[in-house]
Amino acid sequence: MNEQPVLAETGTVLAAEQAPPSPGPPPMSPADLKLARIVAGQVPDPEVPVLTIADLGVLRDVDDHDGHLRVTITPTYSGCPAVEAIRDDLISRLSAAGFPHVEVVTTLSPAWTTEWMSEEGRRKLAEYGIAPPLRRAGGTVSLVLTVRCPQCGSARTRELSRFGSTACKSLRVCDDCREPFDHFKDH
Amino acid sequence: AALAERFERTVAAEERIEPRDWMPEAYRKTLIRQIAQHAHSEIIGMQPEGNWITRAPSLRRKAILLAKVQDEAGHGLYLYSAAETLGVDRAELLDLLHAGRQKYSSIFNYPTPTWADVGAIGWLVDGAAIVNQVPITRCSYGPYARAMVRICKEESFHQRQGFEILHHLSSGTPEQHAMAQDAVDRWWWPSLMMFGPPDDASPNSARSMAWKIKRFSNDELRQRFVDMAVPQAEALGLTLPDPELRWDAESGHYRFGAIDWTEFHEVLRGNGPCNALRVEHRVRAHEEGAWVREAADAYAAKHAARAGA
Amino acid sequence: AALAERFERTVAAEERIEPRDWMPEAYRKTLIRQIAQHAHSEIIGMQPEGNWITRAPSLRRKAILLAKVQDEAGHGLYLYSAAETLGVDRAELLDLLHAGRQKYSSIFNYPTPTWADVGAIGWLVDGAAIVNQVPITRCSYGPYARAMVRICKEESFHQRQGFEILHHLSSGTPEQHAMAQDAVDRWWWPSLMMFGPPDDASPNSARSMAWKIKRFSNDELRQRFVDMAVPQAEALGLTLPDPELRWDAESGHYRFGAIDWTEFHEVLRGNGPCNALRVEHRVRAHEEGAWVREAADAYAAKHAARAGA
Amino acid sequence: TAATVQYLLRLGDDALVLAQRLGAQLTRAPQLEEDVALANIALDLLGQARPLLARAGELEGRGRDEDALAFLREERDFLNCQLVEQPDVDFAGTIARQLLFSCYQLPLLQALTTSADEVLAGVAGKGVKEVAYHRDHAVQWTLRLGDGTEESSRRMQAALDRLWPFAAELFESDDLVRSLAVRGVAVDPASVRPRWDADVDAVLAEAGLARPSSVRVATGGRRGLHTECFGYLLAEMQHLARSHPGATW
Amino acid sequence: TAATVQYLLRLGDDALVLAQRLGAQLTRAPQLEEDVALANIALDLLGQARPLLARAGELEGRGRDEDALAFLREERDFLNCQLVEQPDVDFAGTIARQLLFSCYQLPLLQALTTSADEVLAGVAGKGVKEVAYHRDHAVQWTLRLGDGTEESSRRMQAALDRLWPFAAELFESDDLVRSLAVRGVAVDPASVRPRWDADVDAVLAEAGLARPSSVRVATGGRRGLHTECFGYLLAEMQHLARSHPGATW
Repeated sequence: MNEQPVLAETGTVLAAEQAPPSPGPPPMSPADLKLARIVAGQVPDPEVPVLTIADLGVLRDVDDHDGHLRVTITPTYSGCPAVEAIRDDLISRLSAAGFPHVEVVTTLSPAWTTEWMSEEGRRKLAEYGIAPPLRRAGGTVSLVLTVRCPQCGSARTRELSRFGSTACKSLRVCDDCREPFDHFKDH
Repeated sequence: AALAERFERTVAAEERIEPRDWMPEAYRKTLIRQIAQHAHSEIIGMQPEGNWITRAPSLRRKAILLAKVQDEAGHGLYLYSAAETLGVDRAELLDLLHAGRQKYSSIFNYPTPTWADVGAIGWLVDGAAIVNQVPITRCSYGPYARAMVRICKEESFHQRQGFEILHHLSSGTPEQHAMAQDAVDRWWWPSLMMFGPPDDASPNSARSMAWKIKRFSNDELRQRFVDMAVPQAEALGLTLPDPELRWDAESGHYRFGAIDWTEFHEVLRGNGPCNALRVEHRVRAHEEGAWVREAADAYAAKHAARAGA
Repeated sequence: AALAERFERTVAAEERIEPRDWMPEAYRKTLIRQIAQHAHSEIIGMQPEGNWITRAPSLRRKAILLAKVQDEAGHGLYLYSAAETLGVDRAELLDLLHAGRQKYSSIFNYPTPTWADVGAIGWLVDGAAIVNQVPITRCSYGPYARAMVRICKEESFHQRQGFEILHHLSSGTPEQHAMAQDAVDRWWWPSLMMFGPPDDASPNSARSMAWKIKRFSNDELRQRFVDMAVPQAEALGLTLPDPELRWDAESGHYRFGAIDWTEFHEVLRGNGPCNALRVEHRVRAHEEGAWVREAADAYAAKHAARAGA
Repeated sequence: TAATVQYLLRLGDDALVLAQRLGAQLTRAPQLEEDVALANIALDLLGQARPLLARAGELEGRGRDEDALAFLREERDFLNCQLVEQPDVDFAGTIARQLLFSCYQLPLLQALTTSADEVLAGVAGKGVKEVAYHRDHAVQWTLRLGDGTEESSRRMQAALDRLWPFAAELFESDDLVRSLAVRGVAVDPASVRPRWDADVDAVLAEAGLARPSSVRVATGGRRGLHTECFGYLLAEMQHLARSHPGATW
Repeated sequence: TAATVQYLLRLGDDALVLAQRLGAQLTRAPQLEEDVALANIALDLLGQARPLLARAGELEGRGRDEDALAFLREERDFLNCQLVEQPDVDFAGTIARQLLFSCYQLPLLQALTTSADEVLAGVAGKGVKEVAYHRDHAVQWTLRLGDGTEESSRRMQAALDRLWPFAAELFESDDLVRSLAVRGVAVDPASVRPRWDADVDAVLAEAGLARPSSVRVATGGRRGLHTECFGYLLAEMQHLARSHPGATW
């Protein structure tokens, strides 16, 4: 357990803001773009830092836009305050990785859905103690699936509050081990 | 006795006590008191910052602040649920809070007269809370420890946002800079008091340490906080209001001036600037909401009855 | 019959009927209704302007506005006392107002969204009120006539202040000028409606004229107001929102466009923008003040008893 | 585009002002779950308002961003409907306002997902999911309060009666919106009225509440004419931003 | 003179802020006579505040007039005591605040009639007569409420208990005021405390009310530190003036 989680990112944010103005943009190679995609994908979600924005599916695209790196993200919901922090982190990390000109574009459509969350992301969430969103069956009938307790695995859980500390999570409790836990809601 | 032994063994082995495990009554009570106080602090702590939601100076800051205060309510919910695993219920705990029989962190008895206070709370108060809480992620009681893992992560995000608010103000207009400095001047000392009285005056600490509810002494945590805050204040371009503050190369720590514990005890006794205001506000919301909770109960009862019939 | 004759003679001779004189029941009732409505208008009329006391843009304007609203309360007191000379009491009349069974001037059912509305009310609404009320200074009922002498003097002062507010705005910044024009656009037509329905649709007028409670017809008064307002609007540099408005040299009057009486009747029926708001506000103040009035009565009773004992 | 700007301001101001009202309720809700829920709804609405206002400022081309539009416009320039600015008298009032508004907003946003304006379509697409929840939240509470205790039913009915006159304005059509609808940018709000009537009637019936019979129709918001409480809301919201001209935050 | 400016602001802000609170009560009083009375008191206080602020601006020499000081200062620059900014919870609260303040203000102004500052002496001379009436009004109502019904007595006591912690600040002395007192400009507020104690105690005794036992002492106003309600008061008061920079009215 890291006991110094405090402001781990601040220094780099400041560095990015102080980055000198740019000379003319050189074109980007496919290798550059690949690297940029990896670096961008590793930016953690500020509130659930075990997940990266790639895990979440918030990172939509990284492309060359007239010699600038353009990163497209889709917020999980309209008012999500993490967007600003993600934007700052993208700029600072990409800048550190040698991409001084980064434009972060926020797009609302198509709207983000939990379907975009990777398997890896689901696994990490459960390990972290948050029940991952349910997979909808591809069929037409939407089954009422049970949310399993991330602590003991029991299916005997119930919702305490439709919202937890953040909009994307609800608060549940397990009737077997009594554990209260967050559930990342299907969206 | 076998149960007691097993409890001691589990704690000693750094393993977790879970809700259905046997535990000594005093352990249970200590935990209930501490988790409840923590939950109360989250919901009372919504007020000083909530004070600025309608007046935040940009839409982006308004959204961030709304989300933060929502987080605090969510943490409160989460912590009350954790306390409930110990066999109390939220309604009881709230009654104790409203009657003044359970405490919340004294820091929330200071007012937020300016927007910069939102930044100072995020940076200093959340910062101190994190230093206090990170060790609890290794607390011997499972549900509390696990709750703290996620809460600490979210609070780190809050602290970062508070720092950003102050950073922006500090490098803004002269009026904004002065606003930031003024807020830090007012919040610095109260933040140091958040770690509780000095070790030699802290009666309950020893047992909590033995039970691995508490991991570090008040003074250790306070020092850790100061060591963290000083360089951050420099990065902000703001001065901490302590002329005695200086780097001590020998110990590798920052030394700081004496804390005015009289003020701390006055606030703790209920005579702080906002004690009455905070509790009244809570009680009013609770009382004005009584008819709503009754309606929800009546509705649930009716529909349970109908479903049963 | 002798009494009735004497009453008729007094009225015909332009002399005054006084509280202790005999008067026909219908005369008494008409007067009570009219004076009460007038008193109600004063106290409801405090609300649209009172809306700006806490937000007046300069201390001088704040003081003037405070004094004006205080004057209105004073007029209300004065008029309720005048009504009481006819054998009703204020509490009864207030109950009728609160129950929606007595009216107040419909003009106060329009909102005051901007500061310029305070000016427009002073200039147009008080202006129209004065045109309406000056003839009442010669009303056959003595206490009412004498009250109106004083009230009209004070209202002239108010009208002048309203004019000054608009004049200052009109010659201020473009935003201020627009604010003044917008207010005049909204208040002009409602002001014309203050004189009541056209003569051919005004049922009670004839008798009131005969009794010398009313002295001029609605349309006569309205014309008098328009003739007064048009040159003042020019002096203000503001446009009255009526494309048909023009000087008619032949008659020596300004001709104006048709009034939308549907709106008038909707507002009168209680469906204006602020009817509900105004009455609710009044009723709330009255109800929330009930314990105070009871305390004052209880205190007075105790001390009267003690004094008597 | 001047018409589109106006239309974006109408939608954006609705969301902004309602978010402002709901945000003020935080720490005042009847239970913690509701503090969370109302904050969340406020956040969703604020999240809708921001791109709408930003887009309006961009199309307007006078250099005003979302904050200039939110904090430096005067009362007469706000184009939100009067419903959203009505004060929170009690929790029943908060819920009644949410019910009337979300039952209107949901079908409107559904129709706007295909708007020719990309930003509008994006906000609508995202908003549909969120507002479906807002409506559900309002419906659940309307049922609980309507069919709860005598007091809750009385309060809920009073709240509906009080707010009902403000509902008609939601569906007001005018040349501006009709012309934009023809171009596929806007949706004529009159077109969502049948759905609203059906939805609201169904909830009221199930909750045992009467559909208010008020004939009064409050209107003016779309022309910038607001009820007297609105000036106070703006004073509170804008004071700090206006106190520091030119500063950023 | 910097000290005199500060002192004038303390007195002027007290009067201004209390006038603002009382002005907001107009149309909300329990009876028409009280609408008139409270408006009248507010007007007197505003009449005191204006020359005091104007004089402060003049001595300061930075070109600020009474309006610049009232409408363009920030919260942290207002030097009124916290008592006058406390909100009007009910009529008992309004009266309790008036009682505590007018019993302080009357002897203070009496002593200030001989101030070496001409404006201050002038305001005090005129104010003494007005405040004598304010005090009388508060005393009469304290008696009626204290010795009226059970409810009125309970409310009046609660109001006193609530406001009592704010009384001590009225009498706070500091270097600034002591140095000005030596020069005959100011009056050390500590000097009027005995008179205040005697006056207030006498009224409470006659009204059958208990002198609150609260040990809490609220303070900070003279250093610009205010209670959280004050920012909202200022937002409302200043919004229009701040919305039109440079305009006159």
